[in-house]
Amino acid sequence: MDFSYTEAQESFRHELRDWLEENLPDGWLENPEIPSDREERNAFFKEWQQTLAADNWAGIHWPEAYGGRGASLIEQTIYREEMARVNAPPQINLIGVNLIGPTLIEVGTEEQKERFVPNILSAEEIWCQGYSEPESGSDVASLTTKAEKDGDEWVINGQKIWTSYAHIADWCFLVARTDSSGTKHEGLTAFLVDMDQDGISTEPIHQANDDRTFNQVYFDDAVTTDDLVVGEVDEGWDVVMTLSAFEHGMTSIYSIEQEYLDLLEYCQEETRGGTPLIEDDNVRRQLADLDARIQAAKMTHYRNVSTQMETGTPGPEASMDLVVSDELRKDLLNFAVDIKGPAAALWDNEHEAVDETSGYIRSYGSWIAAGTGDIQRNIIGEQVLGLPKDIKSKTSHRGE
Amino acid sequence: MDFSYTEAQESFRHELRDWLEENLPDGWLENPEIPSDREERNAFFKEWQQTLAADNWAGIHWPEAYGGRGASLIEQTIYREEMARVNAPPQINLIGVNLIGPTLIEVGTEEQKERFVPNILSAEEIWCQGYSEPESGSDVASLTTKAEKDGDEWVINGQKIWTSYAHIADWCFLVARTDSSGTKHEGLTAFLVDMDQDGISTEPIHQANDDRTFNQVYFDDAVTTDDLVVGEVDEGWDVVMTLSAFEHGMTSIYSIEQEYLDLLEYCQEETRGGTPLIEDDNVRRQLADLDARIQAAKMTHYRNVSTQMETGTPGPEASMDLVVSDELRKDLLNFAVDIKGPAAALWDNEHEAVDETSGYIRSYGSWIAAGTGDIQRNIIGEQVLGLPKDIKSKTSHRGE
Amino acid sequence: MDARLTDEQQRVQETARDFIESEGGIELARRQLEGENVVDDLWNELADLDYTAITVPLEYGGFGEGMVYLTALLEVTGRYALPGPLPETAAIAVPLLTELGTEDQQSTYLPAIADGDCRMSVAVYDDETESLPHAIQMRAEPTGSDSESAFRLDGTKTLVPYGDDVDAVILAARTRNSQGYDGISLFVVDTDQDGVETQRLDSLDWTRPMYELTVDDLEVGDKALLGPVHAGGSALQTAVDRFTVAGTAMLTGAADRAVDLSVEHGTEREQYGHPVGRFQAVKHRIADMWIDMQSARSLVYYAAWALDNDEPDATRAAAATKVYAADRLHRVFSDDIWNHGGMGFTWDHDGHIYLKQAKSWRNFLGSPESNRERLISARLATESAKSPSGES
Amino acid sequence: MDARLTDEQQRVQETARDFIESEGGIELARRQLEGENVVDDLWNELADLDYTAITVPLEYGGFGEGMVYLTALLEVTGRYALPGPLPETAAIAVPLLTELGTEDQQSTYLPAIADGDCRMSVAVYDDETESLPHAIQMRAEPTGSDSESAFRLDGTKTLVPYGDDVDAVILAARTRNSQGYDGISLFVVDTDQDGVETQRLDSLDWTRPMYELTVDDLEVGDKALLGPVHAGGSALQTAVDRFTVAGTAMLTGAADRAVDLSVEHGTEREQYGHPVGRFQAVKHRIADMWIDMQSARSLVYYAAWALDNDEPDATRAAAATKVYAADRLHRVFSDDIWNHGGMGFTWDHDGHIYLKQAKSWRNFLGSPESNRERLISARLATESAKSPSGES
Repeated sequence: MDFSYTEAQESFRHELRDWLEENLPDGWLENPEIPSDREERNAFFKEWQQTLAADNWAGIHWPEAYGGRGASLIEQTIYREEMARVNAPPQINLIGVNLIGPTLIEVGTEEQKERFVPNILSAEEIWCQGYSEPESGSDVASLTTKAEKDGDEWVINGQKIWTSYAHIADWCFLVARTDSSGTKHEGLTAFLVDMDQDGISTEPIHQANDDRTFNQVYFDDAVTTDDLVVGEVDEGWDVVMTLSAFEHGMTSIYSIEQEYLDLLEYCQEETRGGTPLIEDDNVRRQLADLDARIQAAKMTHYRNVSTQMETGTPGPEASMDLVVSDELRKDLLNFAVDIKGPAAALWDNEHEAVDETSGYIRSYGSWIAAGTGDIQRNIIGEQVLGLPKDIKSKTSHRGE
Repeated sequence: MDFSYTEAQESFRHELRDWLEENLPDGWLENPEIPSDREERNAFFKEWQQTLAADNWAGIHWPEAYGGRGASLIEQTIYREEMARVNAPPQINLIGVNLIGPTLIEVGTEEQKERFVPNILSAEEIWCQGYSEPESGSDVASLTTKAEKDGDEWVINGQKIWTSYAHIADWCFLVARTDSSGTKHEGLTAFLVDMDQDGISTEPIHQANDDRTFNQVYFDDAVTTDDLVVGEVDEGWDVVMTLSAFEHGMTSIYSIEQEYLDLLEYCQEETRGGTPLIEDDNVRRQLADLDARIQAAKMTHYRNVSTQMETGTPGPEASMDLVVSDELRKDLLNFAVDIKGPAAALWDNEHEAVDETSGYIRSYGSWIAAGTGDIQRNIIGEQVLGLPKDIKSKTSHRGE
Repeated sequence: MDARLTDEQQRVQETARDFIESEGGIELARRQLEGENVVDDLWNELADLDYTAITVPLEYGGFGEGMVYLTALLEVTGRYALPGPLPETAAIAVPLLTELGTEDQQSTYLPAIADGDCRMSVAVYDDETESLPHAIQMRAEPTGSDSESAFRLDGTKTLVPYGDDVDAVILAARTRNSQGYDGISLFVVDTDQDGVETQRLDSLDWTRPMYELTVDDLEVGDKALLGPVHAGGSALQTAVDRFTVAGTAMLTGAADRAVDLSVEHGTEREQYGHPVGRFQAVKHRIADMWIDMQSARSLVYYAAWALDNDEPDATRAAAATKVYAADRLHRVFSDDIWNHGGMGFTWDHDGHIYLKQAKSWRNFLGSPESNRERLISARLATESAKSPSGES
Repeated sequence: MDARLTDEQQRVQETARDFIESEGGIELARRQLEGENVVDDLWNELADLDYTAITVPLEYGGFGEGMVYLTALLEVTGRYALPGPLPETAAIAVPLLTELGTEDQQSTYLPAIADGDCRMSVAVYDDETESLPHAIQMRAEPTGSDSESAFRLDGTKTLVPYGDDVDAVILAARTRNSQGYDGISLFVVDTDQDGVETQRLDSLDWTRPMYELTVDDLEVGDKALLGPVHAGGSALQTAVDRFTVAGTAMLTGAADRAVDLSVEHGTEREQYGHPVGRFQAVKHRIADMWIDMQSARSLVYYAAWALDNDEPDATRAAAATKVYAADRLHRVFSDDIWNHGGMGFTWDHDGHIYLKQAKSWRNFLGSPESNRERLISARLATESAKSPSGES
């Protein structure tokens, strides 16, 4: 057991740290401001991603041949930690970088790799992922969007939901049903679909936090072509599984830890009745509890990374990450709102450590987007601990 | 809405209070001591019950003709409250008084009533209740103990478990299977069985708190007679339902409240580092939470009693009582042990408000005896709220 | 003893429910949060139904009822997150005017309130980060000769609910150099006079707008002073207790509907080939929501009755409602969102309306922490009062 | 970085597990709690397996390993609630002797401990209701000429684990009039000398007996003084940190087995025609038990490593183990009992052994509350140390 970093790893950290200091948007460390106008914001994010990509910092886990650094898992861990530390702007092509690119590199045709992969890290083409449907919920395999063959084209009809970035995406990684005769896991096919066509329209979902980052996507005789099938026709579930393996490791524990540290600073600065919040017994107690939970989650993540370093796949502890970190963020932000005092009744963030109020409402979104804790607990119970399957489990869900 | 008591109710309270002052065992209020020797303890409890019965205080809800007072539900509420206030000794024939007597009065034959009912309140005959079996768990209807007809006798074979008082009981209210051809709710029959026979043996269960108040009861060609069948042969489930209706209202909220008040006193008297426990922020906070929960449970009980006054049956809120009060007692005793400081590592109750350590372990028993919160939550979900039945619910459980 | 609503109180609830549903139910709250102001029209209708008159004494054209009737009604308005300063007017202003007001003040405001011609709110916070009584800092300087006949108010109050929708506010200011509840005086300040201005704040709960209210060197005479000078603190605390119970009542009604929404979803929505309410994770979560909602309701019933009857444990009972409900009803709304999966997080699902309301209410006029302290102090006081009197 | 046990550390665990299972597994604990004393025989076997030598320095015949190896072992002993003062000896006494002992003290005790000929415990509490350091009240009066060469100890220590089964105790006494950690001196006191007597207490956890230890006007020379006079408080705190991590490791092992027991029950026991583990209420409860157990394990791993490497956040990491585990592992054991229904409450089910152990450990040598305070103070100290150094 050894929690220390090698010299090479430490120098990787410092290289990144130095690079960030030089390349973060002007004034970011003092005042990390994102343009409120939608167009400007997208441009801002795109520019940031291009800055990253220019110096091979956009997809460090990608092979060097594709603009990555072939970074080890430990280096990826350091990367996440450092990015969280400076609260770096998000990558606008997150889905392309983390999921689609690696999937195409693994199972795409040579033509697909040549055509699409080079445009991902630099965000020249932005990707979205067409999985969930209104009726399928977390049971992705039950999807009903249809793709029918018509010559060397496929005609797509149906509706997707909870599609992040769809409104700005150039391409969609879509899973559709191409054969309804078998079980629900059979007859699915993965397609790459050009979003710029008449047959596709998107509609933002008005979220509880008054934001609109998710979308519904309507496919009305949308088309794509044979050469844009990923993997085999009717064997899309295998592709889904390949892609979902890349979802592991997208932990949010580092940003949660950073939010906690910001909150700690806030509690030292803010006073109530002339006394700093940090001197309040109850505040200290709750901070201590959060601290211990964050450390536990982080160390579990380290164990998980260590296992993956050896075996290539994360240990069963990985299933914990979503349950633990989503509940942790929700509790953290809940507490952060509570200690604002009566000002908790206001949206404004004048009295906030970071952006608690809207973060607090938003946390319900990621909590649910993760498929809810119920499904994660089923996965742990059945797949990790081997408990008897639920009545439902003849069917399936993501990650199964 | 009116939470006040009428003058008649207040005078009922004072009559009881005066009677208790006069008739409680000597020195009880100052030092409520129960003999530690088993024989002596049983004699002590029996004498107490006879004292109660002599003045019609043993089964106040019974008809006057049978030695009760025909007390209203409000009077029963007052009775429970006053008994808890002085921490009165328990009735040794609790099962007979609360369950068997009322059931026989309602569905017993005239002969059964004459023979058995008069000996219950005075504890001349002590009763136990033979329901649960090792394999049936909370699914009482799945029991397998058999009674086979042999002339005008019934021959009983099987095993019961979790039978309180079986080791001292004179009679057992037994439910056995008399016909296995139908569904599991069919073919059950209720019997009155003399415990004083060779075919019956009891074995105490060694409990987690090192106590032995529950028993296993073995029936090995035990016999009873036709005239001791309660209700109809093969229609025992109806009798089970009749009896279980009398289980409602056996709330423990008053004794929990009394334990809380004792704990409050303890926190005012005990010091840590020279300061009374009650001045500790965290102690105050936790006491306040318990206080609010106790008040909520008590007021819900009042609402429930009020509904029952009008309709004859308790409202759906009654299902809450077990879940809420068991968890409340467990949390209360847990907290009571925690605030003992390092002395929590000791069994002795020198530093205790009442009898926390053993009560704390014991609380797991009543928590589980109630059929666990899972079953109560199923009942609430399905029967109160009308949610779809579980996979299991073609079968059944107590209270269904 | 009957711990339930009377038939008449239940009828009040049914009528209110029918009325609000006929007006669109929670659509009223949705119109409000989309920027429309539905309060004016709605208030007239509430007045037509006599709801504004419930707590007003008989001699001023009201029904002379107390918290029991009012909370029965508020449970229903809370169910639909109905906009309007009803709890502020009926649970805070009316009882304060009734208890402390001069005949002149009473006859000025109470009949108008009963008739729906006057709505009121409260202006206590000078600083939105501080708790009561610390948050009350505004000075009311005596200007008259006898130091109790005229005062000058100057400063800005914040977190004034419906500040621009009301005709007057109960304003708390200090007439002495003090920090606690001592030295606080209450004033009734009409909002339409010169020197009083309001400014909208961005509230978390858009159905209940919050305002800043600035009084600019405003001279008020003894007609504005409500109750004894320097000694308004204790009446304010009781008023806050009433508001606490009123707020819990509203959230209980909201929680009741959240349970209904979850049950409906659990029955209709299918996943993996079964209605989701068949799965114990969902079923038990809804059962727990229901238990918490019913428990909160029980606490409200008793606290309302205890306040109306000046029971010795009224303060404890009122504080207990917030101690119990602050986290638990918040969890009810969270769990309803959880039960609904992705749909729960949309603007279209009503869950966020309730969640934001619960969160806004949590620290407003008393945090759970301060209510824990109020509860346990009250409990210790009543227990020590009991002991020497011979009761064992 | 590799956050897992090394192969060698895993082998230590496997060997220990095989050994304990071959000896009857948890039956050893059961024999102890039925009144038998299994410690003597067991200890000899532990010594044969070199477990008593793990933390003893190489030069004294040990392996010179630290908390990482020790907690790897203690996870396994905790799994079987193995009786014996292993955490007291190996996590408290050995490191204190190694850090503070004179050469004479080290050569007296350390080789004997390594060989299994000496077991040790701790005697700190004068009052079983008080926390550290307040609970340390016994005076050690200087009797020699230079006031540091000889002391007289008089009084009764309580809550001494295995007091009658050990050869010596680390005893904390005050050599100054003080209340905090200042003025505390540590002594190594042999228990077989005249003037030292032990008396068994009725402990909640019968597998770990507790004793009173009376020293009756005992004169001890400077051979008994461990470390600097007056200044033993800080070393005691670090020793308590080690014990905290050791205890969490044992409970983590116990929790791991509780999860196994629940999984086994959930798979085999049928109710209503299905294995109970099919029901989500049971399944999700077990999943949560597993999550909490794994989380506690992660915290133990890091804290053990941080203590061994004198990391700046070692104190915080150690405190975090108890903050996290005190309530959560207790809940794991509660839930295991719950999952087992009626059988869970019997003496035969192992659940109560773990539950009582968790409860006994909760406040012993540091409550969760005091560890929360220790954690947050340590965190604030490291954060403020970071800020000025230029790290942003």
